[in-house]
Amino acid sequence: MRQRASTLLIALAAVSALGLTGCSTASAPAGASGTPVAGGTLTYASGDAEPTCLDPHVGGNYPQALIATQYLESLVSRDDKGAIIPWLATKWTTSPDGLTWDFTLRDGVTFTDGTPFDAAAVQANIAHVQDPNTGSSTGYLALQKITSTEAVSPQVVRLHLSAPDSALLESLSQVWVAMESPTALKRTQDENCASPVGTGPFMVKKWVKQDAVTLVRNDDYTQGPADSAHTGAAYLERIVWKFIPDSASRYAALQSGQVDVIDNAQPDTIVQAEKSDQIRHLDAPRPGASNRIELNAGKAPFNDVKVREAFIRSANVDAGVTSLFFDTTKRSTSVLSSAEPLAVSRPDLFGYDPDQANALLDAAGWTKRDAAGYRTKNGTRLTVVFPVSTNQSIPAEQSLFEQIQATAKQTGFDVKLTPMDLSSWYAALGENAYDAVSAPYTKVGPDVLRILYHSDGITPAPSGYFANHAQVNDKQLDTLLTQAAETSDADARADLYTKAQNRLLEGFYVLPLYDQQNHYLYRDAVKGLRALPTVSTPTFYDAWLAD
Amino acid sequence: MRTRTSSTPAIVGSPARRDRVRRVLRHPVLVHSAGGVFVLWAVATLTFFAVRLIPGDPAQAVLGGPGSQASPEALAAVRAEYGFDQPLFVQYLRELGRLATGDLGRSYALNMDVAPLLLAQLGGTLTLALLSLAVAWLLALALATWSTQGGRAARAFGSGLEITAAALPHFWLATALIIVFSTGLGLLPPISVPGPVGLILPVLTLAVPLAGFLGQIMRESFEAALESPFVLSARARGEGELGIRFVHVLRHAALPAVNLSGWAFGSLISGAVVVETIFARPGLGRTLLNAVTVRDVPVVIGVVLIVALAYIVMTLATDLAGAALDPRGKRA
Amino acid sequence: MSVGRSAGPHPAGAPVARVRNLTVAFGDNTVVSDVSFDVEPGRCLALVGESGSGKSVTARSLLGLAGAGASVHADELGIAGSSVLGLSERAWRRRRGRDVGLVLQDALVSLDPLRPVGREVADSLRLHTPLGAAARQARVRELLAAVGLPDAGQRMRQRSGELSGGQRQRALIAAAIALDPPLLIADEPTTALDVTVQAQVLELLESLKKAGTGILLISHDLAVVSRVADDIAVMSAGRIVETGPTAQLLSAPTHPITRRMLAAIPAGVPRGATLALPHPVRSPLADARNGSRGRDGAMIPTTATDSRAGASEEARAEARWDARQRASEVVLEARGLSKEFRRPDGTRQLAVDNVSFALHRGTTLGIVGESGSGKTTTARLVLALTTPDAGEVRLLGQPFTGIPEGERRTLRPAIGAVYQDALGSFDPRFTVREILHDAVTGGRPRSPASAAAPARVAELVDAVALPQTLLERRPLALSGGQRQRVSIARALAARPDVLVCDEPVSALDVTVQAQVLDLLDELQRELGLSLLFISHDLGVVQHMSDTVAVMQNGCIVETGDAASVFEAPAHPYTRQLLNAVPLLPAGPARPA
Amino acid sequence: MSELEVQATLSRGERERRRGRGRVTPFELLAVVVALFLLVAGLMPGLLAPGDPLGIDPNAAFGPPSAAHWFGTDESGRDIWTRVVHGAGTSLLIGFAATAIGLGLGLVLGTVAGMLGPVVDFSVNRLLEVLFAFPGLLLALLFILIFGPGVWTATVAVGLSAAPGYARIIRGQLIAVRRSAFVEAATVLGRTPRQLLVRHILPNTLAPLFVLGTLGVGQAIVWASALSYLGLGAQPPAAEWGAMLSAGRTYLTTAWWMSFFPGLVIVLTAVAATVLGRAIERRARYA
Repeated sequence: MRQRASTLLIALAAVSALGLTGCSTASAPAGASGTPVAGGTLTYASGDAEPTCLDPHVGGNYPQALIATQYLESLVSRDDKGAIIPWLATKWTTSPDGLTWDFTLRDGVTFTDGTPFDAAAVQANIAHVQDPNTGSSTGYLALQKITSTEAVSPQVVRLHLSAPDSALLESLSQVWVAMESPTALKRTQDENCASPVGTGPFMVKKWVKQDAVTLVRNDDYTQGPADSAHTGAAYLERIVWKFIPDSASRYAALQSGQVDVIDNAQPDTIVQAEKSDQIRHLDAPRPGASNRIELNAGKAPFNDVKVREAFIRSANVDAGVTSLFFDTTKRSTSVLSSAEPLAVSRPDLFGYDPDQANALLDAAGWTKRDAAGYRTKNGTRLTVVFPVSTNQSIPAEQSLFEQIQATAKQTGFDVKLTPMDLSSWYAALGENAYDAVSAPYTKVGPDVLRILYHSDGITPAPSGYFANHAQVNDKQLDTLLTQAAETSDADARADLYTKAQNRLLEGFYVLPLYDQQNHYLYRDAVKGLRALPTVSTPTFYDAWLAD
Repeated sequence: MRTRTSSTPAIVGSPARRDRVRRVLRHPVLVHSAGGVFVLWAVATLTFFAVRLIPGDPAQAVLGGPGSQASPEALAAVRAEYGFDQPLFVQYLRELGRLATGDLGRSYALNMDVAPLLLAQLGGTLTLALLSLAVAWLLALALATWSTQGGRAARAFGSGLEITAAALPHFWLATALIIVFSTGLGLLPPISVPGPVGLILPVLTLAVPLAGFLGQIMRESFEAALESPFVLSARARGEGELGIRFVHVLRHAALPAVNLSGWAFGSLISGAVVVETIFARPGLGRTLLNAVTVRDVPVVIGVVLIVALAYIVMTLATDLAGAALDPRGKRA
Repeated sequence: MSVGRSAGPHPAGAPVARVRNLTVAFGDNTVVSDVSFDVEPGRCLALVGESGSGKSVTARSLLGLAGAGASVHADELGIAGSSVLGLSERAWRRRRGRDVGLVLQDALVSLDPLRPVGREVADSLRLHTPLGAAARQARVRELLAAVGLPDAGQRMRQRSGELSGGQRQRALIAAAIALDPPLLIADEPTTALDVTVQAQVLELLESLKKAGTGILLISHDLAVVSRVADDIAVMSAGRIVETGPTAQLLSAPTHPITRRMLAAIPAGVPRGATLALPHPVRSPLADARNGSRGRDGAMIPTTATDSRAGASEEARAEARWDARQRASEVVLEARGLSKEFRRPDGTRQLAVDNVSFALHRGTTLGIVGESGSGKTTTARLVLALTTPDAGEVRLLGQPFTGIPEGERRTLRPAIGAVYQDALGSFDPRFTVREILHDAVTGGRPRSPASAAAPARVAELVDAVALPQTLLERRPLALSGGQRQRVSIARALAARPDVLVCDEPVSALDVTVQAQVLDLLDELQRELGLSLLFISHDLGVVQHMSDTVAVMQNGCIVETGDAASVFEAPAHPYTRQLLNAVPLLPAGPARPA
Repeated sequence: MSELEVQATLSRGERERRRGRGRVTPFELLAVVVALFLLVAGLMPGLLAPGDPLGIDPNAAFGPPSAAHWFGTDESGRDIWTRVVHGAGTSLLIGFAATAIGLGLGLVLGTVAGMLGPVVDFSVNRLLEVLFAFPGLLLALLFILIFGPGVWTATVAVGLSAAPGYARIIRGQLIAVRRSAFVEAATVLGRTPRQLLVRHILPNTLAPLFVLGTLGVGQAIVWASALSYLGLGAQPPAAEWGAMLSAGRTYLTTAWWMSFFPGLVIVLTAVAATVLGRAIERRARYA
């Protein structure tokens, strides 16, 4: 009962926020036309791989995030300006040294299995993510700095950190550390993977592997994140979450009305859809890193900054991005996604300039050309081994790589594109058998830079995985990133990240391409669909079907 | 009890009984079943050793591949749990023991037992394959019946149609069908939806090329049968063209195609890999392709075994059908 | 007999088939021209002619089944009293089976091998009568019993492959007469049947005739038709060249074709007498039809005889072949040969049971028996293609069985073979020249010794009277008689002492058969060959053999001098066989 | 020979002559044209398409068929006609190599089974049964799982999966020839086993293989393209038809020509192979 007033306030705040940002492309007009109708079944077709586990704590990839957004909730969320807003936690405070955080939890929330949501539940969740047996990677990294938890009261949970973490709230907003029922977590991992229990507007009803997950409405649900359009239970009665890997089939299914929403829409279909009045487009670039090619500075030839710059200058990216993506995305010159307010763009560094590239290569000693027209140095051909993960790079992106390959050839680079499955790709990375690579990474906030480019990230885990593919080993950069992560002062933090990004970009370690794409297409009859501004996953809480 | 002399009927009857036993032992169903068990064993063995050749650490695969950051302890635990630390032969025997009890092991990637997983997928694929086989049969028969009735032009047209159909790659045909019937005409769903409507396009995709193959074979025997003296005899009795075709020629034309149906079934399973992917239809083919891309060895073995089993049953069925159609027995 | 003619729809006494100036053409190719005849109820007209003479097409025109693309013209074409000219396919269907029945040769392929016999017989009933299934079954049972099939109830559930040859043919006749048609067309109904079965089938036709059915009998064998036909029409090159009552036509043939056919019948013709008369007419029609295939008929003109004389002269020069003075020498001997086979169902069958015989140099030993008597197995044993379970074969006094194949190979040139299926015995990739070249050079076509081969090949081709122009053909493009000649030439290549002939002429027309038999006879005389001559045809064996062995169920039941066996058969089985042989009613006027 | 048989033989001979020997049917003409085109494209692609199959031009991407680009352009502005022509070599090589592998393996297995006595025959037969229980694509997938995707793995995989079929046909043919009347006749003529094998059995067994191989090349190309389509065969930007088709399917709604033309040449090639194979067979049989 006490909660009601604050709930109302938050709801009001959300509405006003909406009013301010109504023209944003990232969020569809929620409840814009007509009166929401309750009921109906919505069919969602995902082009991503079917998750092996519906609990995003386990592992923690984007496909899991997509679906888990419908049945799990986080402590906090983010509005489309990048500001943290309340969700399961109504307010939070931090100690002056930044090592202790108190979260006040919303009252009267229960998991769909009846377990109450309280401080103990949060403790159990953090413990679950940090338990090595869970096998969490994304969530684990997000909560790395939490050393212990404490239930101050049933409604207040306290987190103790090893070091200040300016990214903590951003980390906690991600669905990979969302709250699950402690009772359910006590089951075996297989059971929990098959039907995780959260507090969200929908519940997992049935999962037919290799086919579809059926979600049903949680009738006891009261409210979403603070920027939701309504309160109470969701409108939709049921969501059928299908997996249709073939993009042409997926789009055809949307066209013919077999499915209502698809993700991973191909650029050409987006253009087509935008011309039609039957299909709508929701563009929600993922936060975190942009899509970029990372150059392996850990070994020849890219251990030479001149060669790195030469490669970047010889790659004609703009034309390709324009034609391949049909203007659905813009060329990026930043390491970070355009969804990140702190992203620094440097168009000056990434222009196509073959003359300069040639000059740089001459200066770097790659002066000779062999019969095929490739440059050589001491009899070695200027070869760039570029393993491409077919699971992670969409066709248009692979085509872009081919175009880069073709333009770089003119300067004398022999780019060897080798498409491979995920497992082989990881293996190639683990063996350091690459000169260039493109790997997406999604994380809310600029702290992603620390994960990707701090020299700690060069040391491979026992499995051989490491995040610093560019093998950037720059003490100054390390310092900047560590400081930024521990600074809670917004301006100081922004300054540090700007410096870090400039340093990174000027070192020519990465060739930014464009934002990580996240395009959803949906039938016109689907109303009120929007993407959560955390990791840009769609939420169907406010959605309803007009037919 | 008195010892019976050799002249007693019971003893006299024993060679007959032996004959009967021999006959039973030579009964096609029994012979096939014994052969089938052998084939299953061999398939399991072959696959078991073949998948050991797959590069990469199986324990790593269990833990989600090289990207999963598994700890050495976890890897060791998995190795012990799955017996990867045992000598190969011991692993093999264990595997056989498990398979013999119907336990297909546990999927590395899907976190569930393989047997129930595949059992759930089997129905879809079998429906698809058997329906396609039936439709292919109908198409081939209809074309052969129709085109052998016409003149040379009709025959050439029929034959050309068959050759072209047989040359159509599944993935291309599927695309064409989707464009025409879903995107263009909006008649049929481009993905598999529950119910018979969702089956039409996948079944057509599989059936048309197969009909081309079967049709070529049927046409040959159809034309040969049409020229045989017994057809002349039947005509002389006043049998009409339809009667000739359905009462007499059909059986003869069907025989070689029936005998090929075992093979055809196998090729349908191959086609199902493509078709299930394109039409987003749950089934063994799609499961297999997924398992191959993520190196989910137990699922691969499971699919291979189930397909082999289905193939064996199918071969038995076609042999029996062939024997029912043609009781003359096989000529060597 | 219950299958007799009931009161037919047509006026009594009127012909059941009336044909006036029938002409049938396939495109520009006229295969039947101006053929006219009547078939009277209760009488049998036989259309007799060689292959390609147009007799089958004539017969099928009466069923509206002349074939796709046939243009049929006639002044009159009537069946059962009404014209069938210009009938629609639909109208034809109503009349086929009801007004006219057809019996084809070889019921194994003329009855649907996949359907129970009873269904085949019931077809006409199903198509033309409103009878229910049960009534049809009852009628089928009656019919099968009427044509003399024992256990009709069981037979009707069997398929044609499960019946014996005679049973099949009876079933086929039953199917044709199911509706009691006034006209029955029998196209070579007894070809490929054993003599005793042949006799039974002819008897059945005879009884149908007596019951009032008009029969049009098609055959190449005058001896066969002489048993049932009241009238005979001889066809050649699409025309009827001679026609008349059977007795008259056989005793006083006027047309050379008729005489040639009569002369070709070997039964009763003395050993050594020529059977084949030169072909009187070179038919442009037939040549056009056969295209490039060539014909036997055109094979024996004088030029061929000339070359044959030349060849035999050279052959005589071969000392080894000149064996007349050693006539008493045994060249091939079988002692107590036995061979058992396992049937598919696991039971055993004694195919050859303690068979012994001796073949003397320069003579012919004829082995005669019906299908399944073990003749062919005996031939295979003699050729050492099968190992005997007991007994042995001696060739030129040396053991030929019981030794390794490598050792036997040195003896193989002394024995040659001619098979029933000549075509199958040739490597399909080889031309006639290659076949003979291979035989002459012993399978080493490029050996140094092969220099003389072309000459020898030419010599062989001459010896069997094959035109040199056929050398570049493949056997598939040859006629049956030509193939058999190639087969004989090949067998002679190694200058054998013994020739094993396993049914060498049973797939040939009577006239062609006559030529091949004459050839063998002549070669034997000229080369001093010893022949082991195996046939189911008593007439042929009688004509060819010095000594005869009669086989039944794997045993030789009677053996002896040909003359005595045929004139005074001792064994009842021999007598039975002899009685069944179709003979011409009276010794026709044989040309000298 | 009876009237009936002569009739039958004649009519069949006549029919075959009418259909085959003398006259070339329109189908066969088309097949010859396609085969000639493929041959030229495979050996001298530059003659038909002088451009660079890998040459990109992002500004000309997704161009529909036009006078400048007969088959249109792909997502990187590459000319599809050029790629189709240059892809012929790869696709034909895959088709021929896979068929050669399949036939070679089938020949070894089939000959071993047909020649080395009943025990070997029994064993090889069981082995074939086992291999048959792996449907083609399944065997190929397993092979690719072990050796990784790529053109050559796909080629070998397709060849492997075709081998049991060839082996069975060869074995059957071998046994039929060995038991044939003409081999017996040659035995009676005193031929040694070696002579029988070299002069009669092998030539008659192997002759049909040529036809079988021709038919097989078409199917091998289709199956290899299926593997490329699944992303397990040739890899882009290689100008291989299956891979092109696969890439084109992504842009199905905007650029149908990207998947239509590669698919068309695959179908045409397979049809041509079948028609040619049958034409050769008929001429060989009735020559």
